[in-house]
Amino acid sequence: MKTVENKTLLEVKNLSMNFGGLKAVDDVNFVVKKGEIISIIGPNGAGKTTIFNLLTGIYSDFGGKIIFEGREIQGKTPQEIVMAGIARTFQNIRLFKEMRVIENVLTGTHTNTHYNFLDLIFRTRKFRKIEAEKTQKAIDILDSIGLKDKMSDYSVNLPYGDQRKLEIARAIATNAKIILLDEPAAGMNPQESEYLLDFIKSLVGRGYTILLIEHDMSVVMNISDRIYVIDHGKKIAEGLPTEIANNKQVIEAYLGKEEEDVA
Amino acid sequence: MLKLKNVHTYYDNIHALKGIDLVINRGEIVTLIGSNGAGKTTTLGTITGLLKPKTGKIFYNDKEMTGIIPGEIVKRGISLSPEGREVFPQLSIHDNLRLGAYTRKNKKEIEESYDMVYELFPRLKERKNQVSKTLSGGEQQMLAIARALMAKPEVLLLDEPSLGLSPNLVQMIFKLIKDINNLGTTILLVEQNAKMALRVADRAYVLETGKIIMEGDAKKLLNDENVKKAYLGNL
Amino acid sequence: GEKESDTVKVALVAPLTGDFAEYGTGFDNAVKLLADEWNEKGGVLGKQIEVVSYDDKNSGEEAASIAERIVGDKSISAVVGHFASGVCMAASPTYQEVGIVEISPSASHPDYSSEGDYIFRNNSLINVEAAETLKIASEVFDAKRVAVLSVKTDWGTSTSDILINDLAAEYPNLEIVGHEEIVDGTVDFSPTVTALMENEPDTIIVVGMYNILGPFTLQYKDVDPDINLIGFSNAYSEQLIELAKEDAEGICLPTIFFHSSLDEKVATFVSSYEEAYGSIPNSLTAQAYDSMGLILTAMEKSGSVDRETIKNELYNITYDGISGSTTFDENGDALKTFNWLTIKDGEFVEVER
Amino acid sequence: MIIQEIFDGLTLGMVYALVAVGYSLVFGILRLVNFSHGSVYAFGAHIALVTAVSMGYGIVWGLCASVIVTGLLGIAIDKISLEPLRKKKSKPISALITTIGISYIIQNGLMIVFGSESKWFPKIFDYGMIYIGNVALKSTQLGIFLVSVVLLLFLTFIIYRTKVGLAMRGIEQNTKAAYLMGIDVNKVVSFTFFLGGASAAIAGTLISGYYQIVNPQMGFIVGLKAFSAAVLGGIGILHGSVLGGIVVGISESFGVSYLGGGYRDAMAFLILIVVLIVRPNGLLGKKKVEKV
Amino acid sequence: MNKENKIHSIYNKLLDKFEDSKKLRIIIYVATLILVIALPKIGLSSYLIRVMTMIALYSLLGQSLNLITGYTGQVSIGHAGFCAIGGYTSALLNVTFGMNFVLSALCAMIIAGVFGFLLGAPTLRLSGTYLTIATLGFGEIVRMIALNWEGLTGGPLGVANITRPVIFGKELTTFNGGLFYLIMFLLLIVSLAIYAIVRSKMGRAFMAIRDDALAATLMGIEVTRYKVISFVISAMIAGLGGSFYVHMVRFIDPNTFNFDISILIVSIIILGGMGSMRGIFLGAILLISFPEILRFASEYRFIVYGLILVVMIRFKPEGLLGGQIRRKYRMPSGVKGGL
Ligand SMILES: Nc1ncnc2c1ncn2[C@@H]1O[C@H](COP(=O)(O)OP(=O)(O)OP(=O)(O)O)[C@@H](O)[C@H]1O
Ligand SMILES: Nc1ncnc2c1ncn2[C@@H]1O[C@H](COP(=O)(O)OP(=O)(O)OP(=O)(O)O)[C@@H](O)[C@H]1O
Ligand SMILES: [Mg+2]
Ligand SMILES: [Mg+2]
Repeated sequence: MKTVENKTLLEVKNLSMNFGGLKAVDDVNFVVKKGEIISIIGPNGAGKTTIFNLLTGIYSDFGGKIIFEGREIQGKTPQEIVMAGIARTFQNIRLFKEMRVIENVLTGTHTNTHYNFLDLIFRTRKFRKIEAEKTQKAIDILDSIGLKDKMSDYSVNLPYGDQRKLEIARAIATNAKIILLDEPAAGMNPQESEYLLDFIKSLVGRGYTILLIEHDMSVVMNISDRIYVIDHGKKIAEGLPTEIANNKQVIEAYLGKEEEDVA
Repeated sequence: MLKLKNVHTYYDNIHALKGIDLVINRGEIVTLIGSNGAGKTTTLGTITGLLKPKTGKIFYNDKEMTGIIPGEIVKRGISLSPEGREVFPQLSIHDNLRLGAYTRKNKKEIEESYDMVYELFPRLKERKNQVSKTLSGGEQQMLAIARALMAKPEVLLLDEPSLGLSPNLVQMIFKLIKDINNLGTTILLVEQNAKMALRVADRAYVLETGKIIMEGDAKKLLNDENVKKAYLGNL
Repeated sequence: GEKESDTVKVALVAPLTGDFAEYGTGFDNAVKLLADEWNEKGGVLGKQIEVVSYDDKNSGEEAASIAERIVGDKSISAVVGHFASGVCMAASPTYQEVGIVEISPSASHPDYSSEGDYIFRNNSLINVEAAETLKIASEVFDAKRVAVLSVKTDWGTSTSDILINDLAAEYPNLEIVGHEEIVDGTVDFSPTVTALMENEPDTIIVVGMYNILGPFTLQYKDVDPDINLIGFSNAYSEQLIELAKEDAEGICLPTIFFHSSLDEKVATFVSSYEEAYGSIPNSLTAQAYDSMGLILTAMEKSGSVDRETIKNELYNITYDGISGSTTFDENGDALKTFNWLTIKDGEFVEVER
Repeated sequence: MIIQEIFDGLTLGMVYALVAVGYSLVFGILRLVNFSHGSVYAFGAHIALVTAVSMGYGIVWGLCASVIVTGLLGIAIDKISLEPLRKKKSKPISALITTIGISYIIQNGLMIVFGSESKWFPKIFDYGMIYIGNVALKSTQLGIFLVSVVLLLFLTFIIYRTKVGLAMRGIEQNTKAAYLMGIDVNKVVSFTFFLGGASAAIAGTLISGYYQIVNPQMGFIVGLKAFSAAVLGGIGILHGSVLGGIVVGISESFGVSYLGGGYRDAMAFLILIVVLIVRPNGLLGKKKVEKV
Repeated sequence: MNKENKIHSIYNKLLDKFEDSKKLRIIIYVATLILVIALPKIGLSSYLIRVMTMIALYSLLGQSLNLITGYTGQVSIGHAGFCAIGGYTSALLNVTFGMNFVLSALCAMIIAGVFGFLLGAPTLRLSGTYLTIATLGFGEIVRMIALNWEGLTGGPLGVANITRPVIFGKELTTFNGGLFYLIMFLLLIVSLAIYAIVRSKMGRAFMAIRDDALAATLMGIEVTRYKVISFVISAMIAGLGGSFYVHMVRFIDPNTFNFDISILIVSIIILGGMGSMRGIFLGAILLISFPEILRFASEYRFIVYGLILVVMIRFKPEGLLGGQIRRKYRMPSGVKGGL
């Protein structure tokens, strides 16, 4: 049984972002509490990925406030944001293609691997200990997501679905507190989605908080504590999965009328 | 119409397709399902000439077309909406569509095709001049499908067309597949959303680690217990 | 005791390929020509002469590597070679260390010959030749305002430096009004022409080979057809006339070798060279020919092909070659006398003094 | 004086621009730095020399022959060495080294056939000097200027106004997708190389006619500087090459006057680095949009 | 399986054996050491020793470039510029102050490193070709400055009469094999250092930047900082190489380290295989010995050389030992659960 502490982890206030004349994100507010799984859904081009980009510091020039663990994110570099505890996956997969699966994960541990140049040049005891530790951790993460068998493969050779999983593994390795998943189930078949769903749930059990963008309603409705709905950059609804599934405006703009597959 | 005979395809020394036999008849919708890495994309790549089969033959309209360059295959009437969208990132939506119609000559018909795809995807029309790299994932997916349609193919190959699209658009796409099929286009559909795919398809093939392990009437497979368990999920 | 071999080997090292291949090939041709001539007459000390050619592409690194190779080959008695001073100087420490004579037909860097007692050159020292150009300016052209254009190589820089800072003072009627430098391989001289024109010179001394003097002449005479131009001996080449056509008329230069000279030895050399290779030899080619002559003569006079004996002998001989009579001073620098040439009706002729 | 310097620089700039356009063209389509371009340019000049002088057909035929033969050389280079690399999806740097290998072959081939010495080349557009005030302008300079502009307009037309031009741009951005659109990628690329070779031939012939000198090494330093000019303007952008060429030309001309001829060749690279630090995509280059 | 793959798999098997057995490893290391020590003593001509010295020197330079190009993905075609800076630093310190190789090489590394920083810091924002061409410009500018700053560098006259390295009172020459031992020693140190860097957090950061700089940023890697670090380290090694070279040939002028040298270094890593340390050695062996072997071809030599480049890359664009390695990942010791 998971526990949602009533502690606000991430708060977004009046978030806005323009591209030329286009208001990609328009005055969006939301809150994520520690231990929650929150989904952001909405039609294509609604501005979901852009919100992730703002949260991770890819665009620095935006309106509104992002507050993570009580501190403002504005003006921080992407590195600082990762170190503060926000990690993500990409909608268009961006793995380190010519690196092996395990090296991808080890790269995720970059910010929490602490030894200095002399340690690494002389391969000191400390260095070897930390390297072994991190490698062990990477193997464990891969094991938990089902990629252990493929850890020596080059990531570019993995099938699509495995690449998505590897992205998640890499994000976990950063020791982030909150993990932003951008359409993790895209390209997976229902059975794999189900497996993924269990995995995401297990992450919460291990103390992570999840912010999720997903179009697969079977995943979203099953997993989310709460859902925010975005359309044309604006938040048009928020609530529990059941509320959202029956929200007229959401059905109109997003779910479609004759949706029979949603449970 | 399109026939694959004992096709084997390799990536260097990874044996990805291990003897695929596949037939698509004129006017059919055929779907190819299977889990990650089963070889679906590889199959489509082999048909379109992007990958060369090591052994085996491909026939189109009873003419062999194994080893022909992709450009020629498109001219003969086969077009693909590829996995991963593969848009031309720095070109506008409109230029992407123009390239979609690259092999066609008749200006008037091309104009009609523009009208058709813009009507199908009003978002693309709105953003006609936006550089396609800046489109959202779903918008790029729409563009990839629209671009494949611009070739006005006899056989349309779709690699996970619903990927990244919102639920209402997914429904729209499946309806679209039915519609263009009714207008005479033969369709080979690769989908993760096996349930939907089997619903619209006439026939289906199930692929597992480079081999076809099952084939038959789509509706029958939809109710097959094994298929249900492996590919349809129980959510 | 090594077994007496019946050939004498002399190494020739020069750029046989690459940007300076024309000079290197000239060296190679000349040296082989002389060896053939001697061989026909019975060789040296009764042995046939064999020329071993190496290509250093005018690169210091290649040169150093070849030098190691040569000094390791005990059958080689002496070396003619290396083209540019810089390249010579990459190789000469090795020659000096092991003790084998190197005569460069072309090196002109002041420091080159002081690398050691095995290191010689059969080329006039730059200050001598530079003095000749000033003499031409003063005596042939009666120049008042002289500008200098020099190529930015070891040779060009040292020559122009000596010319302007040391020698010009000896000619009080003549003023140096400008100095421009260009890098080797330049074909566009317009900015240089513009800069030189500004000082209104009546005469320009061009410290550069024919491939600079030629196009420079064309481009300068476009804007000032009356300019007097003076070159150096390494611009002495049929190519100069070929490149600058009518504009070449009147160019003057000092040289120790003149192919249409009335001297019989020169005439024979030029005709046999032309017969063998189909082109007219230039100054440096002639100097290479004489370099080989010096070595062979030293062998003959000393009666030995021993490396050290050859060296010692070289300091004693006076060699009457096609580039004038040559002796070496204690540095191993050759002492030479100059002809003055000018171009008239598309041909090099001697300036009447 | 300053005006004269500017004019000198302008002409020199157009010389670089003519060569730079060829770099830009091939880079714009293939993202390939074609280091053989300089030697192809020298090759073009030699073909013109052979046809015009040795065979005595005159400069007009020399130019025509050069354009065709050099264009074909361009295609051959692509077919023999680069097409296989595209098939294997090699890294751009491998292709770059290949083009360097090609340039060794061409340059040394020229030396073996023609000898390494400089040769005389007939003058073109020779209508004497044109004086504007006391600024002297050679008619050849004017000729080069006009030809560059026409060539540029022609190439721009092809790339931005024709279907094959759209295909070229498509190939650059996503070769796989270009195949899927039915574009015969290899043909279009060959065509690009033909244009590149032909433009090098035009440049080689005109410039040789201007300086009246050719040699097998002529392409090397001009090639490097033209390449800098192309990058300076924003590589892949044709009119950027012209702008870059002019900037390099003029800065060289001033460099000679104020720093001395020794720094001349450094000017192009100095300006290049300074500009790139301020504008990382060149003078006219736009930042590529990144979408995550 | 085709032939090429067979060769590869045999190679991989051998490597596996090598890495799995500590005994084998020690035997091979000791054997190599003995071989290296013995080589100059078994009566090889000084010419051959010199060629081997050059191979070792270019391996060192190749390792240096491989760090920025193979691992960090920043293509530099002006690497000779760093060699030149190192070379001139050493040459001038030696000639003016009589500084011995050990000290002058150290200074050469530092100065070259400083220039690596100066070039790297502002230009590493550049992407792909723009950076490549900036490095080309850098190499040329260094050469031009060497040519024109006559007061410092002697201009086109260069710097002559540099002394040979003297170590423990003994002058190292080609003849006594000393230069060969010295460069082999330097190569060993450099290779070990690079290996250590590559198999660490830093090496992974380099590779991540190479593969996807933006994703690397979002893993918390300070992209510019790491790029600059790799540039500085690489420049220092190149400076060391330059220093060794001038102490060996005892002369430097502006053409000593020209564009051709930069290209030679790049060719070595391309041919050997970018990102493969073993490949670099192979590349250096091939490209340094080819011209020597091809001497007989005289004027056709460069054509043949060009052909070799073109043909080798055509058939193996990722380099002889480059590309993906089909071997399992080597775990650090003490890790359980590895495959
Ligand atoms: N750099 C940009 N320049 C111009 N428009 C942009 C840019 N980035 C995004 N957009 C536009 O902003 C809108 C929001 O994009 P975003 O990627 O956030 O959508 P999304 O909600 O993630 O959609 P999807 O579900 O399709 O991924 C889209 O219409 C997109 O075209
Ligand atoms: N470029 C490649 N290099 C090596 N192996 C590859 C490459 N692309 C695919 N493979 C391998 O080929 C097999 C088939 O992959 P393919 O992409 O066809 O699967 P798929 O059925 O389309 O999977 P998905 O549903 O994930 O898209 C997989 O095992 C994959 O690892
Ligand atoms: Mg999105
Ligand atoms: Mg697929």
